[in-house]
Amino acid sequence: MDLAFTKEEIAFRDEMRHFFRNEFPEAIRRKASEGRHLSREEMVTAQRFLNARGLAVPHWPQAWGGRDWSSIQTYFYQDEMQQANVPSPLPFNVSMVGPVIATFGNERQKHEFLPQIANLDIWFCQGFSEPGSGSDLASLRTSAKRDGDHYLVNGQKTWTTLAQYADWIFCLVRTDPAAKPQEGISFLLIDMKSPGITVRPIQTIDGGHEVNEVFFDDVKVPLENLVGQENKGWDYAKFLLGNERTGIARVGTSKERIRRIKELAALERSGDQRVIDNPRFREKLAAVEVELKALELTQLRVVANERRAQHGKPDPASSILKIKGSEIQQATTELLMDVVGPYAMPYQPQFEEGWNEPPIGPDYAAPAAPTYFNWRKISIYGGSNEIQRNIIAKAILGL
Amino acid sequence: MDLAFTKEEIAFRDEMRHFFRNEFPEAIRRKASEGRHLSREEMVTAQRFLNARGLAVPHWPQAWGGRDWSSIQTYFYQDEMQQANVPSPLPFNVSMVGPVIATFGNERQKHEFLPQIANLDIWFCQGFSEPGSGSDLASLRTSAKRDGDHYLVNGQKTWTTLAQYADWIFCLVRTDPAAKPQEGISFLLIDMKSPGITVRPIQTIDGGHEVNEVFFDDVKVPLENLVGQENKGWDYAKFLLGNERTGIARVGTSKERIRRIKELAALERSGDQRVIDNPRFREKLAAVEVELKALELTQLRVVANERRAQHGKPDPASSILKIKGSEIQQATTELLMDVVGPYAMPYQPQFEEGWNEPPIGPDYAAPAAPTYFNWRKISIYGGSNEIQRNIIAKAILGL
Amino acid sequence: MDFDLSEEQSLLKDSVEKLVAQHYDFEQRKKYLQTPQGWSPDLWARYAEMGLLGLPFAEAEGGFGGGAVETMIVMEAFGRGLVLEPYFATVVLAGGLLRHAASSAQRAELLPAIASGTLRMAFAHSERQARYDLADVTTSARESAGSWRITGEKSLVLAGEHADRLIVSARVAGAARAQDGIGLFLVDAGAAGVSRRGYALQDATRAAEISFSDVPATPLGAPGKAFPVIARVVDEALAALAAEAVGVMAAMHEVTLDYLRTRKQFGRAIGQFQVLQHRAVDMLVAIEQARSMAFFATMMANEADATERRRALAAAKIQIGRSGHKVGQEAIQLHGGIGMTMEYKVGHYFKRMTMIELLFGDADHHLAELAAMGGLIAG
Amino acid sequence: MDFDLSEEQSLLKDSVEKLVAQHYDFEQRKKYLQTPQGWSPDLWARYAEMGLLGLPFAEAEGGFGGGAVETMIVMEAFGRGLVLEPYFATVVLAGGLLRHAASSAQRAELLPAIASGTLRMAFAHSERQARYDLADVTTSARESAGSWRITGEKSLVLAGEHADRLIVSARVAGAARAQDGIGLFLVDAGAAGVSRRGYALQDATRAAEISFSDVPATPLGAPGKAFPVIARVVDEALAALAAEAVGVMAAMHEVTLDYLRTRKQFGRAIGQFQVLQHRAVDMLVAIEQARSMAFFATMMANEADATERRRALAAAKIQIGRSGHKVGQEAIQLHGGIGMTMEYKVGHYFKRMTMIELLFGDADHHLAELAAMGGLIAG
Repeated sequence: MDLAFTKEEIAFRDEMRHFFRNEFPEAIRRKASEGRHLSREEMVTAQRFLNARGLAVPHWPQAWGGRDWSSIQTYFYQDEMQQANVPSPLPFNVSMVGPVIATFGNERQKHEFLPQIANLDIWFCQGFSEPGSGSDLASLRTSAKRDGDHYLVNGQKTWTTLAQYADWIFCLVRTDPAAKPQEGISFLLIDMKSPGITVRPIQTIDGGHEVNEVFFDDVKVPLENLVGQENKGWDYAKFLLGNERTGIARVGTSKERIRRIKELAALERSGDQRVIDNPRFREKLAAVEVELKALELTQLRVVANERRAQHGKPDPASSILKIKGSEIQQATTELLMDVVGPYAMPYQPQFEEGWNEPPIGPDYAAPAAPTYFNWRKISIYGGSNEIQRNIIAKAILGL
Repeated sequence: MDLAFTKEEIAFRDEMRHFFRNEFPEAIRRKASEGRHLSREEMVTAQRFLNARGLAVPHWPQAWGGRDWSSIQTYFYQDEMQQANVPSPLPFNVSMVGPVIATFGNERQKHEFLPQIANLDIWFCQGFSEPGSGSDLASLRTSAKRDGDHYLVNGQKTWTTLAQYADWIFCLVRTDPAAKPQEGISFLLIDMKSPGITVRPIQTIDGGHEVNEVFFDDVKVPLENLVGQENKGWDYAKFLLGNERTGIARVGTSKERIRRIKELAALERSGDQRVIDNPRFREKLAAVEVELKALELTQLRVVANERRAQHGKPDPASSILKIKGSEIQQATTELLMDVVGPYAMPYQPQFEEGWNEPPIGPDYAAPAAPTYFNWRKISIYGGSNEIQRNIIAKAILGL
Repeated sequence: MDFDLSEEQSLLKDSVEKLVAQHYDFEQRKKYLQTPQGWSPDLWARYAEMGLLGLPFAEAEGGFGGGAVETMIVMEAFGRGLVLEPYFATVVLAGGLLRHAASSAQRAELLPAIASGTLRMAFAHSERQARYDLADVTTSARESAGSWRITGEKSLVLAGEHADRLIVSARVAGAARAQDGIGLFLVDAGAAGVSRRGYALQDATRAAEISFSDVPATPLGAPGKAFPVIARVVDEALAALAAEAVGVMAAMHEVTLDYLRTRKQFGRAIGQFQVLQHRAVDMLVAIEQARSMAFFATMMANEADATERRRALAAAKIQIGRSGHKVGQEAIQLHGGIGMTMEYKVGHYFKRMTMIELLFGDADHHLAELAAMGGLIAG
Repeated sequence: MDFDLSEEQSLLKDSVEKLVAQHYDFEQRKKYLQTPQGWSPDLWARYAEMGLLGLPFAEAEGGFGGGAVETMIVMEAFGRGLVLEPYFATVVLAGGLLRHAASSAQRAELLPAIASGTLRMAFAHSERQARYDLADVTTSARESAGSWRITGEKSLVLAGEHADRLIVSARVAGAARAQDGIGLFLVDAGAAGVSRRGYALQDATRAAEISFSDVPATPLGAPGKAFPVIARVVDEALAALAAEAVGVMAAMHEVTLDYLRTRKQFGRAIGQFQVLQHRAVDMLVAIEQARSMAFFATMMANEADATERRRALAAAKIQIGRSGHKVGQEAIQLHGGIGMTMEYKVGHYFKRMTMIELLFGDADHHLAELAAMGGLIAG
């Protein structure tokens, strides 16, 4: 047991740190740090910048741009990227559909899609959730019927993040309605320009447009767009969902958020005191920092164990990353609300758009409430925290 | 709506306050205030003192010593008693078996038992819980078989509070093993001196001896000790358990505990500051005071509504009294731990017994940890808080 | 003590609830929001007809002689409906200041106009640097040749954008943050030197930044002695907000229970899952505690002893803040994704609740004040 | 970074766990408690044989050259077993002071005796008024003709009752609560002027009040400069307690899970109730967070920068305190009544956990310290 990082590990971390803080385009980092949404163009720019330097898909097979890093290297890559406010490569591309194609796709699919996925030449969105099947994903009903050389797809997906930017969508569809819920599902790639697809925006309570409904009305999808075997899509979905074990805690993001909160709390005053000097605020903040430090160590334990058991049984500690990570991320949004106080109240979406009017209150206050509202999603999506607890109770605790 | 007390209500409250604080034996009150256990003799003295003044069983029928008070009068009686550290009349006698006998007993039972119950000439304990049936009371197995002019009782009760002091026990026993769980149960009064009864103390983690196991081995119980009808005991038990709607929150007790905590926190120092002057401690305390004030009002709402609907559907607010009341009582034990700090550590049971050795640390520290440990029971007994939530979800929320 | 409504109070409650039920469903509300002012002038007129706009004013002054209980009834119903009209700003805040600080001549001029719906007012008090400190007023008022003029910047003025007249707090003497030396002044919102910038808050109600540059003003009460009145009216306002919050929370609980009963996952209504049942119970506990404190706030809003009143209202704001925070977050969580969409009402309640948490000081602020005052129970 | 145990560490872990499993079941432990000293001298001898008593001492000084990781391994196993022997007082506390403050002659005299099990020591430091302030020392040490004598009262001395020698902190200069001016002294526990009063703590481990009246004493390190050593050893001790706490929590969780799987109510194992499942998961989350912080504490216990070390150990004690508090209370609650009886082991774990929460400062104390130091993350 050696609880310090090795020299090599530290050198790698410092390399990542230097790159993300000094070489990555600063305007994008600043915008992210201020809690503002990035445009499609900025996200594409960011990913291509990384991809050009071999940093968009380091966890992929080496043949397709992977770096064969150790789990601790991958950890530093993610953590430093988050701490530097560098936007992560589009997860639907690099963590979801990319690995599925690389693992289960045929050679043609690999050659056609993987380079474009890595470079965000193709933007994918995810078509899993449906209105009737949230936590209970296996109850999905969007159907794909074979009809000559294509499938006819009908149904509806929802909570489709950034579908408005997407070129393609990867979907779970029901190809065998007679089979058991989990056995008649297939994994399809669908061009968003196909006739019969309609995207309807869902506005969320923060005022943003991040998610959408996607309707399929007799959409023709070539059979060759099936990934892997027909009716085996559930396995690929499980592979996809199980892929992301550690990044989900977003420890680096929370560290950076706390730094930002301290910075702003030193600007904001209450009476003759800076907010940062209020002992109650400091203690609230320190209590979150303690939980975050513990989570960071928990994550490192998981990372270190992954080295040994790459595809083995997950570490019990890994199961808590989602729950505690979401709680901490949400706590940071509440701390920022505390900092800006009454100036969380004005609704200032215009701060996104290069509006020229002066802000109401301090310029850093505008994103506080929208972020507090928006980040409530973190304990809901990707398997709500209640579902996580169900899973842990059964899989880890044997109850 | 008039949210102030009437003059008459205030006069009654002041009368109670004066009596409990100025007329009731002070030595007993002081001992209770210090968190020490009262002896059997002190409890008997206390109840007889109250009974002699018509204050032991005010909620009983007038024929048996009741006062026909309004619900708000009963509230003041309880609240002032609790605030003055006057021990409540033994609940097993005055709130449990007494009302059952008064309502369902025959005339002979009423005459024989009620006066003695009110005066604590007979000390009753409660034989409901069994090792296999805690929350699931209807699964009880202690049997009573008719055998001539008596029942033969066999089985075991547990968590029997103060059985070591008791003259009699009221028991739920199974008289019809063939019936549905709730339909074969009867309510028996059993003399603790009957051959075949064994009491075994259960020591709790605070070091105290408050509860017991009671074993019944072919215990003969005269048929005339059956209360009401055979196999109707479940109804009487429900009546008994539903009787206590408001006292359960123990708002007066918590008020008095907070007063005591403030008094001690003004004696205890940390560095150059009194503990009471530490802002973090004050805020923790104030936060509990707020919840307590809210609970007091919640209780008053229930009390006021009882006036209208004496036997009607309980106010939704009444359902939260147990949950919130137990949380607050437990929070006060933790605040006292905060006050005494490291001096919660020494185990000093001798403070109970007139020990002459000087205390370890401040003399008020000794009960802090035992009370913290012991009061964990408050969220367990009388239907655990989990059971309370199940009930509320079904009965109030319709889930 | 008696929590039953009187006959008049029951009538008031029924009529307000009926009005809200008829005119504040989700689609209607959306329409009101699309108007320039963001609320319904028609309903404002209805409120006037029903006597709501003069509710707390003395009958002799054109009002209906209602007290804190009547305000509580209206505000709770408005909370349930997420009512948008500037009742709180005009009737509770400005009306309260007029009741307590104005001369009888001023009251005779203004209160009937408010009650009839023809005059809308706002309280321009908070400033950028003040955060939640009511005495942190730097806007200045100067007297010259018997007339007063005001200069300074006011921020987050609720419903300030379209108010006809403003009540402005300004410093006539004393150091920054001194309670002594603050005055209240009536200002015509259209006067030269007043400039206003209106905007929506997160919950779609509206506020304004208002600057005053040497604007003529009429004192309301003795200049320099206004702090006790401001503190009193803010405490009354906290009681009103507590009632509104209870309406908001109760509505959130109801829609959540509906959702739990109807939404199916894994083949059954999700309300059958014990974990969600218990969480719905914990919401109930939080709401009943908040409701109790709304009663307490109502009871204590007119308490003569300012210290006791402050303790009580601080306590109420703490409970409302904590309960509301929990109930709102749980309502969203139990709904899942749909709770976060603008198309579904629970998110709007959540946002309103969040604004109420922040108005006139959050729970932490009032907890610090209450703790500094020694808490609620005499030691 | 590598959380895997080395071969030696695995061996150590296995042997200690085996020893505890064989000798610390509930009935055996009860017997140890019934002896006059409240623990087993036989096991103490076994610990010596196994090298546990000299574990953290240098090999050249009769020890085994173990570090914080080895101490962590032992303490976690001892936590699981609720081990009663005064390992923490003798090896961790007194041993730590000797390692960091004693002269080589003193170490040569004392460390082998500790390692062999023939010498038991205790650290007499805290005083009635000190609460959790390590610098609040009023016991005085005066030098006269080249020899030192100590006068004062020490309180809550862990395992102080039967220790052979004591390490006593005493003020040689400086104001009350000044860090400067504190010395450490070796005192023979049987010396004239030492009087001891032993007693049990809530968890049945033992402590003593000890008074010193003009007792001869030998300085350990430079008199007056001992505070940094005390602070360092207390931080090491906090790391050891964190490991013990993880053992206690893990054991509480296991017995609770066993209970949930076997206890039946309403016709099924109560572990099938979703609410109890989620609460067991929340216990797991709290334990894993605590375990992570025990690693962090172990990693940082030898940190050269005293400020960084203090931040880290404060953070660890906060997490341990909060996790332990929650896990303990939940373990009792999920057991129901039986968890509160002396006959069932979970209550004993709960009591030990409560003592660990209080030792060397509770979570609130360390949170205040950490917050005053600016938290963990540079702003």
